[in-house]
Amino acid sequence: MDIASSRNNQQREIRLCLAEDAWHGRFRAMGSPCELVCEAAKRADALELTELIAQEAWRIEDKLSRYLDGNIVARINSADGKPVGVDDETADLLDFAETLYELSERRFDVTSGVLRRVWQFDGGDQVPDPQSVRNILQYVGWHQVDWRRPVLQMPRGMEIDLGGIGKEYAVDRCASLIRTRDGSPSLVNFGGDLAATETPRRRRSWKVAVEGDAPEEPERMIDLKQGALATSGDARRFLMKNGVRYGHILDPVTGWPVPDAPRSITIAAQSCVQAGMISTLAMLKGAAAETFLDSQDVVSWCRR
Amino acid sequence: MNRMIGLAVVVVLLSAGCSSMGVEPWERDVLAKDEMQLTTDALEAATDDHIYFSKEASSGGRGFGGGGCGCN
Amino acid sequence: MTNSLFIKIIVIAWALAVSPIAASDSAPSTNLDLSEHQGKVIVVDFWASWCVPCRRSFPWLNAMSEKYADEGLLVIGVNVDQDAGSAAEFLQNYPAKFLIEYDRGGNLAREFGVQAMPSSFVIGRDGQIRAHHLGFKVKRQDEYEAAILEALQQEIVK
Amino acid sequence: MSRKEKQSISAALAAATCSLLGAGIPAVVDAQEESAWDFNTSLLYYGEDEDRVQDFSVSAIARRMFVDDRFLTLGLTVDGLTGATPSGAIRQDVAQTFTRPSGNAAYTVPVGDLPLDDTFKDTRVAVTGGWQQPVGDTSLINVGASASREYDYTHLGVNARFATDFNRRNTTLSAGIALSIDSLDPVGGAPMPLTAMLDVGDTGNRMGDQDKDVLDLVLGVTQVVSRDLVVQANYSYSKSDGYLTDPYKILSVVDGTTGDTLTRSPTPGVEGPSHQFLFESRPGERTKHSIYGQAKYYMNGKVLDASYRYMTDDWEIDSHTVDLRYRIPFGTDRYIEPHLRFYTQTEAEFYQLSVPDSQPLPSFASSDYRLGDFDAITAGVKYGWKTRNDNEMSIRAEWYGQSGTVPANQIIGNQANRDNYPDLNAIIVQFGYRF
Repeated sequence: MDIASSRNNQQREIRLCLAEDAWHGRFRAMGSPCELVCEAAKRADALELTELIAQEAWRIEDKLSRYLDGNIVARINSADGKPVGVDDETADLLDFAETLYELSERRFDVTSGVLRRVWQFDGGDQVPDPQSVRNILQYVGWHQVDWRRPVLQMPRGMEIDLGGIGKEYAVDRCASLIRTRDGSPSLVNFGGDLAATETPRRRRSWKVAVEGDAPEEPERMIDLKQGALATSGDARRFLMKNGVRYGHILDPVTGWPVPDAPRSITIAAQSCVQAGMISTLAMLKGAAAETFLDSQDVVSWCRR
Repeated sequence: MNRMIGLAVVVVLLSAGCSSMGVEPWERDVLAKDEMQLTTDALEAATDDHIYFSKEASSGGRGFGGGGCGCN
Repeated sequence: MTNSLFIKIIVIAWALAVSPIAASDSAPSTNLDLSEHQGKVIVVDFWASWCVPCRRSFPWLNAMSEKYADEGLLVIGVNVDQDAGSAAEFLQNYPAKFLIEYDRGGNLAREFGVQAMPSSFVIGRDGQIRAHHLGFKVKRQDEYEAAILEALQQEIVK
Repeated sequence: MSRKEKQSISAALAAATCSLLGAGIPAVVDAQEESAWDFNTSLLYYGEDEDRVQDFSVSAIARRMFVDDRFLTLGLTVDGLTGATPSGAIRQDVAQTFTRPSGNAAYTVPVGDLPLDDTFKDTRVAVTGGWQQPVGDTSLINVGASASREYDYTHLGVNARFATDFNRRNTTLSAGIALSIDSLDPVGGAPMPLTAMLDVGDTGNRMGDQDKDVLDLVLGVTQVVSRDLVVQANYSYSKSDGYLTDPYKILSVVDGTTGDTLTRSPTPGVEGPSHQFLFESRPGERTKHSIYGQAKYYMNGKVLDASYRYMTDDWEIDSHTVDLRYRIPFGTDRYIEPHLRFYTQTEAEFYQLSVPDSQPLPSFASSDYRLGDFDAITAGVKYGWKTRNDNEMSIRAEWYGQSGTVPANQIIGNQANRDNYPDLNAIIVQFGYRF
């Protein structure tokens, strides 16, 4: 769910092809392959919608990427303890992040990105020593942030990363852009997080394949008529040491991976943001993920 | 051509002579009044420009020359 | 304009306002006595009834004044109108929930080196100018607010 | 944690998501701002004496203010023109018959009368649009477009202007450019220059559509001199290219000794001109330079607005214009504003009252009174007041008079006994309402 920027603007190109009765507009944004599946009759309409959402995805990427200089995230992260005023859209995202921090009992934390300095989930065995985790933990914790809309101030050394919300947010923004344009039924899919603008007309439902974690595992086919899907968990991102598998979901309270987290959770919800947040919250529950999901009124698929 | 240079010199002199003139920012109460704007009524100015453009051989000066014919 | 010049200006303003000699002077610089508010962060906002962006700035100044009052923010709107009537009329239309002072002769405005209307100066708890801005743009409110918050958090440098 | 509490997480999440996505990218709106649109409207009557041109015009400018001093301006003017206008032919001691510009009919001017072309009837619709916004703290940019349409004339234009303040905003330098592309489609087709007016139905000398391009450049400086005085100086350059001739204007061909217009006979059975007339001809280029100075001076509530313009061009027309307005307030929200304007111009080098048959035909010739040597005076008064709901109304009434002279060396024989220059008297009444 990181927003990795494609700094090279030449990568910002759009491809469009017709397959299975629908237009597929493809581009890359936020480190993921992005796709618009669209039932438009004309190629020009499909292209226009793809361009519309690609521009929006790239706009959000440029705004929230922690790899780009000069954007609002960079201004906050380089403020060196000074207050920074933010625009309305960023303020909305920060308000949302604050709500999630409270709902998750401090487990969902946009300041936890600095833990990446000691945790590198590359499939290797580089588990950090407990002292370095403790050292970095002083820079983690939304409660240390003074957020008074529209001004944010946090102690020197802390960083925020809105990448955990950004992709789902972009999916929902793009879907609603298409709806306000009265575009043909479309499915917005950014790297597996997706939303349907409405029920498709040429078939009963949108067929969504959720990849298996391992090559031998079958894809899971989901019929989506309306709403959105989001998946948390990535089987490729883990560390293995002394037979212990460390998943990439980090608990910002302990600084260590959440024990016994499912390998992946897919959630269906009204919006992609909701789906993504519930799946992330469930992941953070670790062994209690399924119990948590059962208590929530959501459609979920959980893989262990 | 000489006449053109003459005009340019006049404009430059006017602007050069001005650098020390003026008022303090808090002394603009009178200048801020509607009736002290260089064009107080854009519509009246446009009407006049159009009438005189149609009836005389000169036009513009204040702003652009104005287009359209509406001649005779 | 450099910060040090501002410091000097503030010192002058203070001296004129605070010292008994200045107070009995026939031409005091201003009625504004900043020393009363020592230790607070003060936003000094120069405004005039005839200034259009000033109308936009008042709701924001009101909001700041309320939001940060507990943390020691004091907003002072310095009116530079020549006649009290127009200022009063303006205040009826755009009510101020902060302190209004009057600077008829523009002495204080001159000492602050005011370049345009409105002009806002954020004075730190130590009496130094921490930030200032010319004009008022709604789209830059967040920057202005960040500057105030920054000043509020600065410790007095001894 | 009870099941109920846990369920509230997804409910709380739904609410938070709603406020995140529902907002979209909100426009920053400031409720304290004054009303976003304002309108400036006017009704105008312009009428010339002796049944010459009458014009009724309705105009409106709507301005929308956006956050932080950005403005959209839209304008609309609808004009209805009727009446007659001097054709350029001279008076005669006999009646004169002319072919109408359309070439489809003829009309006759009585003995001794100034020949007027009475077919003049037109509706003009003009629209403008503009955008203005600050650039940085001290500069301003304006861009705009304009278009107008009348039955024989179409105008399209674009313009841009940049202004920047110096010296604590006491000095403003500005530069502007405007381009316009106009096209003419005269009734009956544009006549070939300096060809004869032909019989009704004979279109042998008519051409198709014509174009005209105009480039305008303006450089200006505005200076605040004191608390009560602001002055402006502009230099303007204007270059016109293309068809600058008036397709409806003609010249009388006269006897080199008597000065009387030569007669001709229409083809038998066909209506046609009784005398010899040529369609006028102007150069295809014109370059104008002007300087303009304006001062506004505030005197205890009264405002003097004085301006002067000098224009010179390569048609050898020089003009001077002085415009004076003096606004006198009375009561709390009323004012009266006398207005005086003086104008004088020299004639174009190719201006000539008539074409003597004894001399070779020049390349360019026009007897259009507007290219002659004349003086004009405008005198009027405007009265303005504020309505109860703080809107502004105004009415102005003005008299405009032109009085010209034909150079003595152009007057031939009997022409000396006639009134050669078509003097003009007009009144202007305009009602304005701003809200």
